[in-house]
Amino acid sequence: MRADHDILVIGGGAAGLRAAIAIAELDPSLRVAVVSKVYPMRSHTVSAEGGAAGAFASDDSLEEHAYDTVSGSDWLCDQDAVEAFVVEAPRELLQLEHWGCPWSRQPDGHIAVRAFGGMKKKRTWFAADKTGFHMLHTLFQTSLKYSEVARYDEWFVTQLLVDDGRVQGVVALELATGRIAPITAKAVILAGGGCGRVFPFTTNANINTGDGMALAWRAGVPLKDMEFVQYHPTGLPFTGILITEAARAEGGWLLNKDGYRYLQDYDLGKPTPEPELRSMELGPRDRLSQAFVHEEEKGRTIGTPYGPVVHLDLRHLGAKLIDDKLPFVRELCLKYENLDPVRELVPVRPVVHYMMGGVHTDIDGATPLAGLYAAGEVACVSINGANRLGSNSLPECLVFGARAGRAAALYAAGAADPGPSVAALARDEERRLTSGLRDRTDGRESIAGLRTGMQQAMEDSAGIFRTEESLLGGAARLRELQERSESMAVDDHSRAFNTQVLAALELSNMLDVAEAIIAAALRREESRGAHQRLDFPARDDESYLAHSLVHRDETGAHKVEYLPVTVTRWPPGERVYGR
Amino acid sequence: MSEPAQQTQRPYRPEISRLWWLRRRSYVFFVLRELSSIFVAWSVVFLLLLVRALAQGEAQFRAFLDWAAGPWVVALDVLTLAFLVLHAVTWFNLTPAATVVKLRGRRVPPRAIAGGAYAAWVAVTALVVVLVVTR
Amino acid sequence: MEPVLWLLFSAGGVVSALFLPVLVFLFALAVPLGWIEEPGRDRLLGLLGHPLTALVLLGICVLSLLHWAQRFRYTLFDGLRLKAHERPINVGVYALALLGSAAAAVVLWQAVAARSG
Amino acid sequence: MADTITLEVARYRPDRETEPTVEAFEVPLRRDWAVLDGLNHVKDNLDGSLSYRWSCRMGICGSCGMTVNGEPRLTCATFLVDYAPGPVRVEPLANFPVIRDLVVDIGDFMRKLPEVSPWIVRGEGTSVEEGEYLQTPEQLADYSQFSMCINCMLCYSACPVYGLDPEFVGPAAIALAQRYNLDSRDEGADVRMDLLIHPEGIWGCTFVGECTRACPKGVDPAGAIQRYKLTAALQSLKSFVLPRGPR
Ligand SMILES: Cc1cc2nc3c(=O)[nH]c(=O)nc-3n(C[C@H](O)[C@H](O)[C@H](O)COP(=O)(O)OP(=O)(O)OC[C@H]3O[C@@H](n4cnc5c(N)ncnc54)[C@H](O)[C@@H]3O)c2cc1C
Ligand code: SF4
Ligand code: F3S
Ligand code: FES
Repeated sequence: MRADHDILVIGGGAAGLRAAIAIAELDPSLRVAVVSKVYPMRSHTVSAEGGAAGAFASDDSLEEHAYDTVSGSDWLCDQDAVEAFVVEAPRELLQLEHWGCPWSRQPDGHIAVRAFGGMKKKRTWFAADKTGFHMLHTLFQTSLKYSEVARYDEWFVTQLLVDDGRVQGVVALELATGRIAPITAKAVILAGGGCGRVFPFTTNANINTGDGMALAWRAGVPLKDMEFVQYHPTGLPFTGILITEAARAEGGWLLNKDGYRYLQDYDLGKPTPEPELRSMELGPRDRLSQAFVHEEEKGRTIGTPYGPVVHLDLRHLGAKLIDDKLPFVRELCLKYENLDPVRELVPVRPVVHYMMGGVHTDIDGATPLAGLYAAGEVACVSINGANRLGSNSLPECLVFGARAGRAAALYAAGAADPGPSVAALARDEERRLTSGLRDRTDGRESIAGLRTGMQQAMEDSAGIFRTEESLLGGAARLRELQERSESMAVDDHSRAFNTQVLAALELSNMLDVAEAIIAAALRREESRGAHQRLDFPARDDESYLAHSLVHRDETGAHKVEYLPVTVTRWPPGERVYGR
Repeated sequence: MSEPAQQTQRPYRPEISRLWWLRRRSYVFFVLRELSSIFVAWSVVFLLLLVRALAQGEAQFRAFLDWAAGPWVVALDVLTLAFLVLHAVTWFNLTPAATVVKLRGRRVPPRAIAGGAYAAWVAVTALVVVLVVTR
Repeated sequence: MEPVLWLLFSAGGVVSALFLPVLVFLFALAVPLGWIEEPGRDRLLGLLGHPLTALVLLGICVLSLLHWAQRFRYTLFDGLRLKAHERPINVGVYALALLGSAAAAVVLWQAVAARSG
Repeated sequence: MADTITLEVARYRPDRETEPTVEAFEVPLRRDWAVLDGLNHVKDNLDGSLSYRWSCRMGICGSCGMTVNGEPRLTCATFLVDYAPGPVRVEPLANFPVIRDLVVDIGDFMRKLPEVSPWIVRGEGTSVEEGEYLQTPEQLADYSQFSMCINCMLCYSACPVYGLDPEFVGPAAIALAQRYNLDSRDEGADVRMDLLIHPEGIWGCTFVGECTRACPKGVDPAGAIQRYKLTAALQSLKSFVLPRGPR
């Protein structure tokens, strides 16, 4: 049987599109396709605001970008990956420039860079404050140039076809018609994005349900460092809409209910009128979010119907700077909070934002399963370790998207076509989706109810601070939800654009991912980066300078193992900010 | 293995009625704007009739003026004037959207372009009035 | 073809917007209704039959008619959903506009002749 | 303020019905609820079979466009209180075939988009190693407005010409062509011109202007099209006068 495609990319975000273009450029005769559950330009990358880091300015160096990333990760990243990353990031950003990305410029026409949290130098490229939007549309429009890149728009992948120890394609559901079909390929690249939706309050889009992580995990690929969930310190209450870190990089202040710049109380440096790199408001996200919780405990936050908030103060920046550098922030505040940051304080609170962990890959995006690659937020290479620095993720999508694309192309050239058992596997999956789900009439549990239960369990047990007790409670609640989810109520049995079936599939994916997060968090008895255990408040390099790997054991349960991190040039040290 | 999409699953394509432009106020306005062209054409015809009468002689000119002062013709011409003003105003308002003028590398603000168009209108009007009315 | 027709339409749009309102106001309302003192045939012929004025008027007439032709045919296409009859409509409106233009030339020429004769 | 509001939602289930019907739902009326929050309330609590698209709920992914009380809107950026006391009518975007409930088929746009070459066209030569193409903030400003398009299709839904003649390339695609034409790094204006000067390209547009009024991102496709017409017309005039001259 001839494969439908040489390489199939799951996901049309920055990582997926970059991979597809890399393959098309490498060898136009390769048959590559992108399958995405939304039209590519709707992918979540579109929401990224602040920017993309790449050492490029004359006063900057690759070494410094690497060091900031390593220390930002609390030494949990793989340093060989970081070194490759910092070298290739500026090249990738330049490549995007050549493809038409409207990067903001200096008066003389050169690329402009801005400061970002945890970075010692100004090295974040930006396109006003719609960086992800411009990057994604540039990539998507550029990808149209390569007519050999086929697309399956609005197809939802439900399973990886694995046989004979290698990936041979996927089964997917065409949303418009309800058709279920195998799409075979010699190699598959997972670029399915993050999983913020397992939490109730998140900046992530509705589509970020961790599908890619669940697909890989069920196919026997371990998930790495899942306990590290990044909270962003400044989300708008209720909607969770992100106020980009750039707002603080341009000079915004965080104030508690007394109008006091409280970060100075948390070992993040002294307040200065001008923003200072790696200090105060420009400290790393984990530390800022943790400081918020302490302020809340001291009763110094402001109560609102949507929970406690602090204030982001941009008023002193003035209308002109805000309109030039942060127009989208102003637009979002006006449209969604009905307030004008030029004159008013913006209420903000920490919000789940980014998944450091993901599908375990090597430095070329290869997973332990032959033929399966992963890149972008779905993957864990890892350059982010215990805490991702703002603006490292977009370039990560580019660098490792391209790498995974090239590696998959190389693999596909020598790989065999799919074997005969694929059809049978696909038939089983189709049965599971139709008689087992869409056509079923005996379900009782409401999908929305289960989802709310899961999100609440995650917030209560695996939030900014965790304990063994909270995590055990969460694990038990998730177990119960998993069991109840066996009987999800589906009352829409139609084929055309059945979003209820979609919601059910996404919920199962999220439950598996949520359990992985809890399992990994329970095992790591230390505090590092975004993983803060109140019962183990110190970092413990002796036992835990290692990646957690959550496997699926024979019974389908989550099993945790450890893999040492790769250290090349920067031995573990203390993370200091503001000094 | 994938079953063909069921025959019953057809996207719905609504019919568009001939009166689609009554659906929204802005569409009605648009159609009125487009209809102004008829009155532009009528203005030309009227002016040519006037010139022809002038050329033919005093009697024909008088007859033309009498005809033009008749109630139906006056009503039509009032309507014509209204549509011409609509045409002029919409035209000048849209001018800046279609033209980008740059002066020393800076884009002339749209308001200035529209302002220029209105100024030209005033100037032309004044010129014509002066030519016709003053002795 | 389309670009040229559009340019002429635009030129006609400008010219008709600038000139027609005042001309219609003066000659279709103000003069016949006696709002202003009637200038008299000689003076009017002296003005409108002047070769330069006649030339300007010819330009206004021709461009305005071409403006009408383009707009009117699209009004028929879209407003009355007659796109199916595109060809005959196109031929019809432009034939009329050209006919009108020729008539304008003849009439204005007569005026010039009458003035000098 | 009443504490609920009625949503009159268009339903269309192709395997059950041959044309759309309307179903009314009572949803909470909260100050900060967008129309989309109302729909989500319906889906989670009242009728799980209601289908519509959404994702970012911050006005940037472009997927939640629907017709709200007759106007094309992003439902994540349109607030229920602005329609109090209601009812609020929610229908799929006009001018597109309806797949199901509030979901329309935008395949037509997706096919047209590549036809206008929305990517940088440039002769051989400069490699990434040689650094960036310089572009001053002023040059950036020349096209940045047209680069803001989120492909939400509200302009297509508002444009009567597109409704009448689906062959018309339409506002957003032309605005995107213009976005690249005006980019100082691009050299593809001629290629794009050839693709757009056919009758269903730019000339179909009669400057209704509704596209610009509907656009939630201030793109001004109407302006883009008119400017494009002017350039195209002058250019073909030039090639008419100088048949073999520079184009
Ligand atoms: C509000 C916000 C602001 C951010 N700002 C920044 C920033 O300033 N700088 C920075 O570096 N990072 C930022 N990030 C993080 C960054 O945007 C993301 O990590 C990155 O965009 C992820 O890209 P991706 O390509 O991995 O995935 P995505 O863009 O999320 O794309 C995932 C793709 O996978 C597809 N997919 C998923 N599941 C399936 C399935 N089952 N079947 C078929 N297809 C599927 C989706 O359709 C989609 O096309 C921000 C994140 C958020 C939430
Ligand atoms: S031009 Fe505006 S309305 Fe049209 S698709 Fe783009 S953003 Fe939407
Ligand atoms: S509404 Fe349509 S007709 Fe033109 S100006 Fe906009 S595309
Ligand atoms: S949900 Fe993304 S634009 Fe409304």
